[in-house]
Amino acid sequence: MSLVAREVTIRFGGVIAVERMALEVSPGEIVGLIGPNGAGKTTFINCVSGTYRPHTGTVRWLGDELLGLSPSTLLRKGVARTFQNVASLHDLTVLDIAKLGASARKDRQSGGHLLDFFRSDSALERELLEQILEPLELADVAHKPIQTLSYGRRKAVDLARALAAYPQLLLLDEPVAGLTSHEGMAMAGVVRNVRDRLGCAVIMVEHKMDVVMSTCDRIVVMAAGSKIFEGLPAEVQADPEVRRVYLGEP
Amino acid sequence: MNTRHLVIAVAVALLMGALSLAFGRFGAYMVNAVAIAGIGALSLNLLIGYGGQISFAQGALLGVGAYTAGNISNAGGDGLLAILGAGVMGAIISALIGIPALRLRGLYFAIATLAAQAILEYLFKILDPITNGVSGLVIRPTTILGIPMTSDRSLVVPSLVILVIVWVAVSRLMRIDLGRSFLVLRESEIVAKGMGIDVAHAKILAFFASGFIAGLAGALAGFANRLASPEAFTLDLSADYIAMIIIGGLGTWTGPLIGAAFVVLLPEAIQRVGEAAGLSDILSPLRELAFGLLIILFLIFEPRGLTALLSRLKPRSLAVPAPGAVPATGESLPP
Amino acid sequence: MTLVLQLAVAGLAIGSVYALIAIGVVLIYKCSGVVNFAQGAYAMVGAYVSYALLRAGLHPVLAIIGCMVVLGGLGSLTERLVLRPMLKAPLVAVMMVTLGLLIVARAACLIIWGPDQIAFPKVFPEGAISAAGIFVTYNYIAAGILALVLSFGFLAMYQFTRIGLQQRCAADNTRAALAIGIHVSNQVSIAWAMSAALAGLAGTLLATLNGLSLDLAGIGMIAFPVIVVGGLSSLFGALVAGLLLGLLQSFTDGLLSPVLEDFLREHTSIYSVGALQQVVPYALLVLMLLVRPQGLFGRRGTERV
Amino acid sequence: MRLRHAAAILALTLAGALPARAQVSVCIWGTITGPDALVNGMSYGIRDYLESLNQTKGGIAGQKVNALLLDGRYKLDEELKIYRRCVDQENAVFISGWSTGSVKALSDQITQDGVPFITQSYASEVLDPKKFPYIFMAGPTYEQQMIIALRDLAAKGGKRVVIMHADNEYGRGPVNVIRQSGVVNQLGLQLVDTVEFRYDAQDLTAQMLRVKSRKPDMVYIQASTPQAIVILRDAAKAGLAGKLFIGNLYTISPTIPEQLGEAAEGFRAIQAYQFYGTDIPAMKQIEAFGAKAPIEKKDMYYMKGWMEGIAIAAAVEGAIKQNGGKVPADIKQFREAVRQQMEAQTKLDDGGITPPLDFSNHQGFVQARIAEVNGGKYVPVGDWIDAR
Repeated sequence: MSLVAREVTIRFGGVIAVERMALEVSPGEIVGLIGPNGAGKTTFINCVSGTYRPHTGTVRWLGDELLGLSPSTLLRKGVARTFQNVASLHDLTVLDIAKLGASARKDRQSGGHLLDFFRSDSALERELLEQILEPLELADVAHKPIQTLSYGRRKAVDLARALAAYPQLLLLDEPVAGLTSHEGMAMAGVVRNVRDRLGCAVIMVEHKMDVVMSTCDRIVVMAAGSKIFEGLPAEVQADPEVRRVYLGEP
Repeated sequence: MNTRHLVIAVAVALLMGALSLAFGRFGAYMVNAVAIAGIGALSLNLLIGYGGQISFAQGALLGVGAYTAGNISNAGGDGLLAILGAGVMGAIISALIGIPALRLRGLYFAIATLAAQAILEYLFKILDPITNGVSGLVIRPTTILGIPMTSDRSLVVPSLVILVIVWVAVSRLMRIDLGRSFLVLRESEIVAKGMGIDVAHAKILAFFASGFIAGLAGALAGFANRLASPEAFTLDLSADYIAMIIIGGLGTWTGPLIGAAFVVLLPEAIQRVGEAAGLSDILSPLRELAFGLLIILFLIFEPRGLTALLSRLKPRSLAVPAPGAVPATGESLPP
Repeated sequence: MTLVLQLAVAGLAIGSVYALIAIGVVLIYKCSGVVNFAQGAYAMVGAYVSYALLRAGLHPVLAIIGCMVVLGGLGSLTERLVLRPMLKAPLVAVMMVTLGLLIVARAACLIIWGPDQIAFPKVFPEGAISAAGIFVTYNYIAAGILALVLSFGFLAMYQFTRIGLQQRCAADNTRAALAIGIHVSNQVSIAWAMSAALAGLAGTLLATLNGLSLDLAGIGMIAFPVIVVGGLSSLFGALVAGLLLGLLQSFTDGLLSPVLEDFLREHTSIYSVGALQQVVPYALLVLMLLVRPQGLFGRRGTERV
Repeated sequence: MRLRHAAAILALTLAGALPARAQVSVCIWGTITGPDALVNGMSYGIRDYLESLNQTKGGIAGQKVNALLLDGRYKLDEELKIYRRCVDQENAVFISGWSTGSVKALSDQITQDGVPFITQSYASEVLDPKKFPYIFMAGPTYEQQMIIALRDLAAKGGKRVVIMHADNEYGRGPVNVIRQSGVVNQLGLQLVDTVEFRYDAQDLTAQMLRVKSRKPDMVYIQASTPQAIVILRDAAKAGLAGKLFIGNLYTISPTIPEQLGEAAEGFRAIQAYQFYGTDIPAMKQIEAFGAKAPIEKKDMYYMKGWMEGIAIAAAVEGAIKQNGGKVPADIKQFREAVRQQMEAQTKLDDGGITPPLDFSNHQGFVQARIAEVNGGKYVPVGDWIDAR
């Protein structure tokens, strides 16, 4: 196991959002994180990605403790994430965003900003176009400001940014929410594709069951801040407890 | 490097140089004033327009530059060394001012910069050994690379050269990761953080870069006036610079220079027109009135500034969409 | 001791005027999120309007009421004409537009009333009380008390009356206020009107103490340290912090500066600490922002992100 | 296109700015608006005298004079800009400039440009015919004014002196000179405190309480009329009598008793020029001029300006006559000639405003007396004395 989270607990005021959550993910594995609204899925992702600081627990990545590190440090350690809602970054182009993502890569960090000033980045541009934007069908809009793109494409840009860092652990927060089912399936394809190419571990929070079922290797179900079930997609679908909690069946 | 920006910047500088030759010493003085204001406005635009950090301490930062350059030059240092020294000192002080920005945001930080301005102004007045107190530091004519800068005309050259360098450098800055992270920072710190941008690092660097440029402008202003006086670097000056970048167009590439030219030349234009119209007696208040009204009208009716206005007048303009060109909604400006 | 008492009286008198100004700034901020640099302009214009009304022969009470009415009108007019079109504008633009208002107001007064200081007509009886070695003119007592009474009166109104309730509601939660049928944009106008009227009164009182000139507008800047120290969203905080800063400035001028200067002249080549009282409020502001950003009476989480 | 547009605007602005060249141009910058505006009578005085020459004599030596009055607003950058305009665009043959700060900042450039300059500041540092051959002054320096007051106190047996001054060069410069010269002690007096205040201060109550606690026998004010008004008003609040205070010659405006009434009674100030309305020949000229045009400020400063106008006109006239009645074609030459003519005046009659002027040492004259506010009017309380 490369990601091992144990006993992760975080409270907001008196409300316990995540309680003693545990999760393990191996490289190359796509784990789906599902559960009803308010189950603590995104909060858990936020803890792993450094946005929130849990009160207790450990999250180890290849043996290193991740808790307490800032998102920028995590990104440099190979942990990237996407967001539920795409940010309104009007002025930047698709390529700009991808470059920002790539800036966390180790090979891009030597020399610092002063060197950047005089360094051509056309090689990087080519690489990003071929490796990241092309598969995401963003190459044709690479030089457009993202405000001109549709919602679906903006979500793809957000994913492109995370992928440009060539992450080893990718945290996806509802990657297909708000997309048409066609776009959603395409996105799911991309995620699998990326996993195959980079061999990275993926945790995916998602509500759309068809996407989850067809994409994930394993599924973890959360409710009220805790893990209530873990198993293969087929097992999850078959479990009565999950059906009761999550699908509202008696 | 964006060659188009470089070509435009050099062309503008050559034009300004030609104007300074055509209109005598006063013309040279005004061209110099525009160039210096342009450099200062570029620096503030970097901070506010691109980085989203509102600062009312720009006037004092120019002062830091002027005093530093004056002291270095008076001690026998070459003018170029003095200018660079002023940049470094401006950068350091600016970064210090920026430290509270790591904890404070938006309005609170803006008010904190008011305090920075007030405290720096006070220091100018009492730190006699460095600033010569309220009397102001008289700056003897400097030499740049051995060439004496005794006249207003000779000073136009370094000012324009620095203007071009700064202008192009800012354009380049917005095309590297650091500049891009400024833009993200401007939109939302939370997003920036989530995207893995080191917010504190980026913020301090924004202040550092902006302060460096402000220091250069201050040094040039000191050389032009041959005096660094606390009266010259007040909150009014800070407000003037904010007016420049807003009137020119916040977060645009050409805006700062257009705004600077406008704010520097407008009072003089009103003055001359008013004199010709026989309004000498109430000209000063009229100038103020026009300035204030223009700020208000611009903000209400053309919040994207002269840049937008001019490009609308001339659809096929030279308007270069800056990396951070402000969108039509105006919502992407700093909160 | 008499010096301390005397300084305290002077500080409280000027501090109560600061409070009036700062309350106006907080009021506008609570209601519309705008930080008004033009509050000093309202004070200055108010003083000139009072002056004009007094010169026209009005009874001082009527003149002051008249001034507050005129300023109230100006305040709501500003809101309608200038601030409302800028609802979605960025913070820096809003700050700048109020600075523009300040410039315009100064220029207008300069054109109408000229650059020279003007002696303000006597509003309060001349003379002074002298007790226990303290010497206080009626002017000071009257201005100080009037400012304090009005500040408290205003706070009471804000707390206990229907319009105060609507104001608080609109300021607290715009959407909820709309839902229960409060006309929020009217409330914003009213807030601007009240704020300008208070500033007009403050300006008039200041003019009775200090005479009338364009420099009166400078009083507006003190509002920023005051509101940060008091807490950006607390009217009561503005009152307390206004008095506090008035006292602090007075003691700085009367006690701290002389001692400091005596010391410096004795031991160093520095001979003046300059206008130390001008930076003391800002030093306090910085300290407050670092230690307790929400101010003395502010609530956490009021920061706009 | 846009840049061409901007360039066109710039060009128009500057072209529109080019003046119609008058043959003889005198540039006066004062504080028409700004913190010192109350004492700006001298700027109007110079302009009006030159204007009166245009009206009565067709100008100077038959040449119309262009007397340009500009507003420096007591702002250094504005003043520095105006100076360049006067030297370069207006081709001024004589300049009258305002603030102490600007005169000191420009002193080297004035020499370099070779333009005769009369300063409204009495800063002793720029009064140096060798170092600053083009800078002239008409009256006792600030330091000399202060010494008159100090001597007066010593003569009356007082001891404790407090000096109050504004926080700018005008305020601090002369006070520093006095402090360092030790003249206070030499006169057997004691400088118990110096109090600096903001020149645009509105409230000085606390400072006055500080002054009160020093128990002074005399408080000298190195500031101008607007600040003196604040000081005297707040002195009354603190229970200090007006007679404790004495100000330099920029505190002798009738506005002070007008605005302060009782609080100004007993206040004294240094007088160096005859008051407006005194029965002297110059007054007749002024009244004749005033019959046709309104006089902006009817005070001593206007008289001072009128006197300076007389001096400027005399020097310019001399230079033109020297050149055979024609204006020298080269402005540099003209300015140099005017400077020499100015220095050559040793007994210039200014119609009784001052004793005969002697500019060979660049100072004109150095006598003064003390005047006191009595019954709402300034009344001389001593004889004219030589202030050297």
